[in-house]
Amino acid sequence: MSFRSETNRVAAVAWKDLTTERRSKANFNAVLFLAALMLLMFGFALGPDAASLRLAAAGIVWLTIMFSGNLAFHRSYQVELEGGALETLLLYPGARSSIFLGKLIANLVFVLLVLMALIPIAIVLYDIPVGPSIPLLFLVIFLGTFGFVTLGTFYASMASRSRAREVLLPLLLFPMLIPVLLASVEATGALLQGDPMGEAGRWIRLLVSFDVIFLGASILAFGAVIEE
Amino acid sequence: MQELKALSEERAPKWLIGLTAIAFMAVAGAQVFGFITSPAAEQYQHSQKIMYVHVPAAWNAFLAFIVVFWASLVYLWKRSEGADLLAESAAEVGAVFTGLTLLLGSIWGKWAWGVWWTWDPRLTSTAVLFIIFVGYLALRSFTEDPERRATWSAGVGIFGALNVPIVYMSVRWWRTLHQVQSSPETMSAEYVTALRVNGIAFLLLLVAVLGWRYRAARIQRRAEALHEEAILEGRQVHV
Amino acid sequence: MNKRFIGVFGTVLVLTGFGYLIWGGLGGSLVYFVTPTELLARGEAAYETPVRLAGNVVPGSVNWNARELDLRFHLSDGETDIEVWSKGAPPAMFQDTMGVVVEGRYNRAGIFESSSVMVRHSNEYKAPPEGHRPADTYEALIREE
Amino acid sequence: MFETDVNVWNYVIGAYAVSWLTVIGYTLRLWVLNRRASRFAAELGGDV
Repeated sequence: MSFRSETNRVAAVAWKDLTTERRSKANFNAVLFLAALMLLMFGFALGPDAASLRLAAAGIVWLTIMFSGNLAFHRSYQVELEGGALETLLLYPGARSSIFLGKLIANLVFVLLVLMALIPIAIVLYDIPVGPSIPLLFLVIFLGTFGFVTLGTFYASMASRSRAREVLLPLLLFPMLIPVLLASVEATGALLQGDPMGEAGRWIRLLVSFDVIFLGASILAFGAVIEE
Repeated sequence: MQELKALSEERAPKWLIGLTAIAFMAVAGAQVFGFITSPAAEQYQHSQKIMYVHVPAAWNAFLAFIVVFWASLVYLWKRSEGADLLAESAAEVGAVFTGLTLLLGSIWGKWAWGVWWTWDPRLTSTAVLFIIFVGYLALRSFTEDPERRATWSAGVGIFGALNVPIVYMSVRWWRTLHQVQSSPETMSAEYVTALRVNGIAFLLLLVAVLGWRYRAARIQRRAEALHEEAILEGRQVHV
Repeated sequence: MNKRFIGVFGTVLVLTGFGYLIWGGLGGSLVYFVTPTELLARGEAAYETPVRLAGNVVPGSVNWNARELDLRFHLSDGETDIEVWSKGAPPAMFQDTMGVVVEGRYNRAGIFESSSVMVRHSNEYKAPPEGHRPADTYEALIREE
Repeated sequence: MFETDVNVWNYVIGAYAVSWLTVIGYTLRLWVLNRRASRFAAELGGDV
């Protein structure tokens, strides 16, 4: 197995997942709608005080994406489980982690697309000041989503094949996500306020190290976990 | 069905019964020892004695999770049923001791700091560790197939145990409300001795409860396996 | 691109990540509280934002009105001194020179309005001076009652 | 320094009580688990 053919496998899995998604679109719309709804609900729950809403905005947006993104991960395995296609996929030669990486990329694209649609809504609803730190904000959004999607893809490979998967995935996923959530929220919050303490850089570096650890551990464990 | 009958009548090993009795007496004795030998500390007064249960409970929790980590690795490597059962037992015992640590820390915190709970990195990371292993136990209870359950929970167990060093070092890496670990240099000799005695007593207790938990899991699993065997062989089975 | 490569690759990623986390000087990121000097260094951003402030109680600065549960004291990190106002009884270990963490906001008048006062003590546990037996404390306890 | 009504012994006794309750409670659970496992084996063996 050459490096080249593995890259092809990764691309093929990602492409297949994204095509399935593009053809139906139902999932994308549902997740986006739920996320937008949650943004509204948080707004109502926290009351009409614009200043406190703005302070809480970073945390709300990240929580919203994590709760609604949860739904996306099941779909990633669901279709294959129903058709029995996962077994066939596993029978092909080559590394198991290529399947993981392919699914990771597909989920990453999916969640990032949801975010791209969601962020303008959040900016309007919470009156978020968009300052000069936009490139860095995009970096934080990417890194935070990457950590979230890595762990989500990994845990969903187990949870979606068990009973009570709706409960099990968040139960396994959210505690492990807390470091990522914390670093993302702090970095976003600091950048939105113009980074008065110069602490955003440290949070971003922390986020990078979490992403690297989770990616490495998922690659290591996926091969063992996906086996029947 | 002879095996199943023998299994159901199996007696608990003598060493385990003995160890349990000794552990309980040791814990009671160590606590009495701590109360007699430790004077009220400056500032802390007698609240310092909470340390003799809080700290050993935390040590036990860490040790139990290290056992989970090790047993999970062994399972993924050797695929031995015993390792899986040990990981299951240690995860439950570890979760119990983590819960106890949090409760006792909360009582101490209310007296010494003035709050039951605060969002300090040490407290938060300990709570996260607790939730991760509650999730681990939920995963086990929601998955029926023994091999699949063992593989999955080994993965989750290894991931979860990666948090143990983070929790332990959190007071040194980050600015926290929780004080850093005490050492013989920062404690008077009588407190060091009493803490060590209590720690050893709790360690005995840890081994004893692990032993009992493992025994229950082993009998349960063995009975399931024997039963399945009997069905496959087409023997008459009463259910 | 076989199993061994993936094993090595994954392990290297995990170890790099942990190594960076431990030795990369990221310790400053997770800050539970700020010191008075750090708070004032924020300039305009210091005011009217929820924050945790930590320092030592300046000796002799404590003003405690037990009837109205009103507590006022100065908090210092050795360089900067901030006045704190709080409502409610302080924890049992609150006293002069003790480390404390207060939650609240720094207002325009230069007063830190706190909603909660927590004691941050050290890891030192010292026995009382020589000649004081543990039994004395218990006897004293019984005599008091 | 303050005339607070908090008695440190309440906290100490509370902490030790919580410890013992947890330990005894968990021991009881272990006892039940062991008994249940033996019963389970007996039931499967047709010896109820």
